[in-house]
Amino acid sequence: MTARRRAMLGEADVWALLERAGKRGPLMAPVKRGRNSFAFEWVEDPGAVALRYVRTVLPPKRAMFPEREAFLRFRRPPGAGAEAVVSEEPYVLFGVHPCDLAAINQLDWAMGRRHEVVDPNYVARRGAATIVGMECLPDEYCFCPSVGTCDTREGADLFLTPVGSGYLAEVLTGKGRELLDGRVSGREASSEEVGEAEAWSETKRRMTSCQVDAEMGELADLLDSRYESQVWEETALRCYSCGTCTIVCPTCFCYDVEDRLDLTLMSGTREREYDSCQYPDFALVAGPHNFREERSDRVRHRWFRKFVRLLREYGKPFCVGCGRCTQSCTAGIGLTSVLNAVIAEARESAA
Amino acid sequence: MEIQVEHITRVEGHGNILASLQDGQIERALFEVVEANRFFEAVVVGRDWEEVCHIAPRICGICALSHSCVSLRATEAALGIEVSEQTKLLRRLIMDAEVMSSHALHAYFLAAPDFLGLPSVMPLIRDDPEVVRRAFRIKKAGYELGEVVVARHTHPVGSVPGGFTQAPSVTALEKMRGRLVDLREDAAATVELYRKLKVPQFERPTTYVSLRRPDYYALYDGEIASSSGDSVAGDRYEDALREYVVSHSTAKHAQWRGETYMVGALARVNNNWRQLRPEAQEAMGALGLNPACHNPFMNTVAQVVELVHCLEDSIALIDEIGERGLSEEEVEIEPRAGRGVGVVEAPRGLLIHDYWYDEQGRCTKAKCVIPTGQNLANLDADMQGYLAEITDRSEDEIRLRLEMLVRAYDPCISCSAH
Amino acid sequence: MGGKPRVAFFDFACCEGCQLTVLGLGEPLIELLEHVEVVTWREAMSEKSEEFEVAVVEGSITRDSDVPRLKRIREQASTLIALGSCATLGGPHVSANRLDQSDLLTMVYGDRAREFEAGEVRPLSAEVQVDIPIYGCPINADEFVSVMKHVLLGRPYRVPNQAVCHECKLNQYECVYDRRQICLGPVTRCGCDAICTSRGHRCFGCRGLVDDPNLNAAREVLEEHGYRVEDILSVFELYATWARPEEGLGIVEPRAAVKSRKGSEPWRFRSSI
Amino acid sequence: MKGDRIGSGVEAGLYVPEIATIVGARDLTWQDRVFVVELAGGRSLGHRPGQFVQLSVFGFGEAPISVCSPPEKAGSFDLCVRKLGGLTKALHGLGPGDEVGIRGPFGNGFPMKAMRGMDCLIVAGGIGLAPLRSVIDSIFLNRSEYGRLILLYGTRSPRDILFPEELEAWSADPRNEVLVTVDEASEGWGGHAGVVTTLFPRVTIDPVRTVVVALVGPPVMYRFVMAELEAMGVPEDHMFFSLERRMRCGVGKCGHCQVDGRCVCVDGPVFSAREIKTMKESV
Ligand SMILES: Cc1cc2nc3c(=O)[nH]c(=O)nc-3n(C[C@H](O)[C@H](O)[C@H](O)COP(=O)(O)OP(=O)(O)OC[C@H]3O[C@@H](n4cnc5c(N)ncnc54)[C@H](O)[C@@H]3O)c2cc1C
Ligand code: SF4
Ligand code: SF4
Ligand code: SF4
Repeated sequence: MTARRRAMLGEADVWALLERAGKRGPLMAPVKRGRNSFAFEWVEDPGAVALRYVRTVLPPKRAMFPEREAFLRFRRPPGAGAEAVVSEEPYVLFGVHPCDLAAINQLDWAMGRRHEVVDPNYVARRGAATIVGMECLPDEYCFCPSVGTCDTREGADLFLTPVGSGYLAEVLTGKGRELLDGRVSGREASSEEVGEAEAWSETKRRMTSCQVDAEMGELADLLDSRYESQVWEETALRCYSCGTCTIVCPTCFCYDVEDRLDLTLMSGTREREYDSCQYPDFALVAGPHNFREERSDRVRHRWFRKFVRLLREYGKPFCVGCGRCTQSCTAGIGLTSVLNAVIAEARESAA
Repeated sequence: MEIQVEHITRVEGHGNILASLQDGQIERALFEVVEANRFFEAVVVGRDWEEVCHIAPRICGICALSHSCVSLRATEAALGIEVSEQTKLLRRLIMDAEVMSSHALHAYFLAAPDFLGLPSVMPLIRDDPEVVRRAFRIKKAGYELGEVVVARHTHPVGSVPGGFTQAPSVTALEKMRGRLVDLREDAAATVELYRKLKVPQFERPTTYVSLRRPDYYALYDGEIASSSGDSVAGDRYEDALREYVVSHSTAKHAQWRGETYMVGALARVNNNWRQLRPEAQEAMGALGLNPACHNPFMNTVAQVVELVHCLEDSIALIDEIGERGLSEEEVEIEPRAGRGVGVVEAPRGLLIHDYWYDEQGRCTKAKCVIPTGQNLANLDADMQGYLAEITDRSEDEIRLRLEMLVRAYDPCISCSAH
Repeated sequence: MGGKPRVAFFDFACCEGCQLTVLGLGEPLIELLEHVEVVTWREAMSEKSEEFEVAVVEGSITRDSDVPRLKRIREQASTLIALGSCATLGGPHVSANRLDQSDLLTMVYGDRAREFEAGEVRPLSAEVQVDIPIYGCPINADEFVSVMKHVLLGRPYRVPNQAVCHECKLNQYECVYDRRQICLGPVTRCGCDAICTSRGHRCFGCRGLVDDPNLNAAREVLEEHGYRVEDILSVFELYATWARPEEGLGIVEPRAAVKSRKGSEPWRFRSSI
Repeated sequence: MKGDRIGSGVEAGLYVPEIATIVGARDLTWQDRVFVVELAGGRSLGHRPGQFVQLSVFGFGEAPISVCSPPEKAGSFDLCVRKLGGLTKALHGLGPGDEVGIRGPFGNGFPMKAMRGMDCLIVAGGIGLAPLRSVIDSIFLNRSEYGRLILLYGTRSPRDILFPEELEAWSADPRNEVLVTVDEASEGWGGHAGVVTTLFPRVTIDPVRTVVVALVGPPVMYRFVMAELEAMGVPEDHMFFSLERRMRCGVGKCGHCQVDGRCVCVDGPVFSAREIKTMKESV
């Protein structure tokens, strides 16, 4: 850890870094969208990048796991053939907050090592990334302290924390060093500056108003005991099954696949698109039989998947506390509200 | 001789031609409109002032942008909303877009096959694909220009009382400008094509009515003026213009001071040719269109002239917008009771929406006066006049000629029986 | 398939905007014409034929006198595609059904009303079987091309059944609710690529409801945004009258069920985290 | 994104189907057709009974289909497909010489090792007989390694019966018992009528010496079969069921086939009754 280089950059240095990254190859970074929302986009003009934002509509996972992606090109018979479409072009992903870094680490597992099968498209895009992390401040929807993601650095190659009028840059990997070194000025950070950067963690904890009322270690069992809870039914009365919560989630990775032909009708692409366990036909099979026909089944599935099933398999909840799902739910269903209602019920019934 | 054309083709909507001749004497000659009425004037009643402008464009799939603009103008007049210069420029731009795509549709797909002796452009796809491609290019450019401003040419998005939900992107406009500049070649080729086509000779003087402005070619605003020299302010349209019901048409007919009259491209060019862009005036000369022209068949030629005008005008407008820059605008709107009239020039002519709102901003009454409806009485009169001149032709030829006459008016029938 | 499949276009009460959207396709339409033969298309051509396999029908039925023509089309076509909101849902003029037909006629034709005909506005499916509905006011041109590819291939077309929010989020549009406006996206069938919200405008529900809309939630949410039940019905009526939203909106009383649980402040709302 | 590249190497190939040729095809019933598929150069698929492939009909998509021939069959493998939706209908239009895409084999397959030396009770419902045919044939080819073979097979009606000749052949062997039932008997059907569980009273088994493998169609049937077998005294870890879920990738990524914490495609499709009981939403 001591070998970690901590440099101080002025804001102009950060712009210069963006400029340079943009010249070197594709650059994905948050930009302002609409009146008050942000989106990770491939930017042509680095000047459009938003250095400060709370959250983006879609998480930065779209750099390595795009919302829509053609992964196969095929020709129909006679003379059928199929080739993978995989992109390995190096790019810079700028401005990733700690929660989203944590989510990328989780996807590295889910799309990478899990089941000892590697998703070639994800892994290629992931490998091509140089990730610049960025410290942030929470709003009323964030709960990263509860799920232990607010100090995540892993996954970033370079990490920036606003300090004074500049940024403290932590070089975390060779790629990060390469991105920073020599090209932008910057001096070694003083110990006060390092101290100021480290104080962010405490500030964030103090500022988050939203939390999970249980330790992560007990969460799976608590929920498991309330499989039949009324909360699922009541939440379902309010849930549209519009899928927004899962589409915007940085840790969700379900997708659907479809063949699309071009107009020759002889060749085409096989494409994937984010899917959602909240859609009515997600668990439909021939028959037709639907394994999660009721809205409440699907609602429960979402919390179980994140806080019971994948938690047990991965060791951490499959939620990084980014608050996207709560903030974007038009019906106002809160992730922690539901979770806490179930936790309260579990404690009550245990008592 | 009985001439009956049921559901005349290559026009928008359903109409029939009914004509009969007895010993060379015309017994009747008229255009029957059988289109189902969709009662839009009733549909908007009870709707919020915000919703009316969503519904109104649905009156017509070709001139949705005109219906959108006119509806907004009527609502804005009723609610006392002033729109910004930026909004006006953008609206003028989409009016140009619509005239371009609509005229391209008519000049190439609906009218041209008649002159080429073809039943449609389909055979051309095989025999002269370049002409078809050109037609698609012009039409598509019009569509795309609409898309840049309001996301969709047919039934615009985000065009609301007071302006736009979101300003269009300047980069997209700049890109579009390039496309339009490239389109000049296609516009010139269209003029060239129509220069060679032989338009039937037939003249019947009538009154031509259109919007008019001293400073620019009036499509989006102006006063209502006729070729006889009289004019009325938009909201006084009832002083001169009267709609009435006839039994052979689900669309109403209309009169200007008690006489039939014509609206549309020919009327506009006749009345306002001085305000046309120089390139369009040149095209006028090349195409032999000399105001005041009384040949209804020349309406299609006037459309080609306007196509050139709107192309040049839209490029100029984009430049003007570019110089001013675009900003996001917000307008505070308080609903209030009142009546408002909007008048614009749709591709097919004068279009009027007239709304009444209550205190909550709910529509209590609406009236829409559609160009094709205004032309119907004049069309019947032209049909009688023209038939009298061609009674010696074969039945097939008479039928075709009458169809051509109807098509020259470029009627938008479902719109007229809204 | 033995020769190119023959396609015919027809329309009933509508603005023909959907057919124009097809005509506006440009180059892809030319490519499509390599695979099909268009034999009837009144709006675009004078050729006519009674022999076709695929009928593309735009518009709603508003007069009984139009029904026989539709039935003839259905009998001839092996595949009938309903094009656009009018054909699939009744269209924006469906709310004319709120009024008495003779009142409608009087409104427009005055004392000559009796010479004209009006009827209940209904989608094609009220009279004949529709094989593939293409929703939208107007349709999305890409969806039309996709449907035609499915038909040509003999592959069943799966009508999109997610809410507009799906496409809205994939495109990262700012949610209209965050602008303090309402939106019908959460209960409306997608496929339009969220074109309305792309401009910060709300979704008006032109593609009709998803298969299993949560109308109770919709009512609650709209009520919380200050809408009265009449307003909500009116909002839904714009395109979904044929689906009778009032039935969906009235079946259960979720507010009572939820509120009985924990006092007055529902625990699920974002404000109460 | 610009910079797309045609992938290469093993990893990039995970989602790339291998082009295979249909070398034989015949209709089994009005809705089922069996295909003999050959990989390039007659390469062996290398599957275990109960495993499946992801079958592509390009332009129509990809679906999991069980291999219904035994691993011992060399040079080609069989797929039995029911005409249901887009892909399977298109497939039914194909015949010898046509090309399809194959990925796999995927999944765990049936516990052939656990069945060695034991009596094997095979319960099949409808199309479920197809994957189980690979088990039966494999037992047949190594007959001495297994004990009794009892097949209980139920279909909706007589015209739905799959592999009738093979059923004959299997039942001709005195070491085997083959019982067939139909839900709705039609005229001329002299056999048993009723759902598959109604066959259970007709066989006697030694519950501790028996391993059951089953694939029985709708989820309720799984519950019935499991209950009946338990009543007969078969231990939960001697019962194996193959589950069906929608699958997009076949390799545990797309999320569609998740059941409780498991992925049917990689952890299954075959699960023991013990596992199934702890897996919520499994049947
Ligand atoms: C491990 C495994 C092994 C399998 N092995 C075999 C096998 O050996 N043979 C075999 O024939 N099948 C097998 N299947 C089943 C097969 O994969 C499915 O039947 C397949 O998806 C059919 O694809 P399709 O495109 O033809 O039909 P799909 O389009 O997927 O439709 C299948 C059925 O579901 C219905 N359906 C689909 N979507 C909807 C919807 N949104 N709403 C209503 N209904 C819908 C359809 O109407 C149809 O009846 C297996 C499945 C699994 C998981
Ligand atoms: S579940 Fe919600 S809060 Fe958690 S990571 Fe996903 S979107 Fe963020
Ligand atoms: S704007 Fe409408 S469609 Fe988009 S997410 Fe919000 S509610 Fe859904
Ligand atoms: S956003 Fe809504 S109103 Fe707009 S096109 Fe889509 S479905 Fe129709």
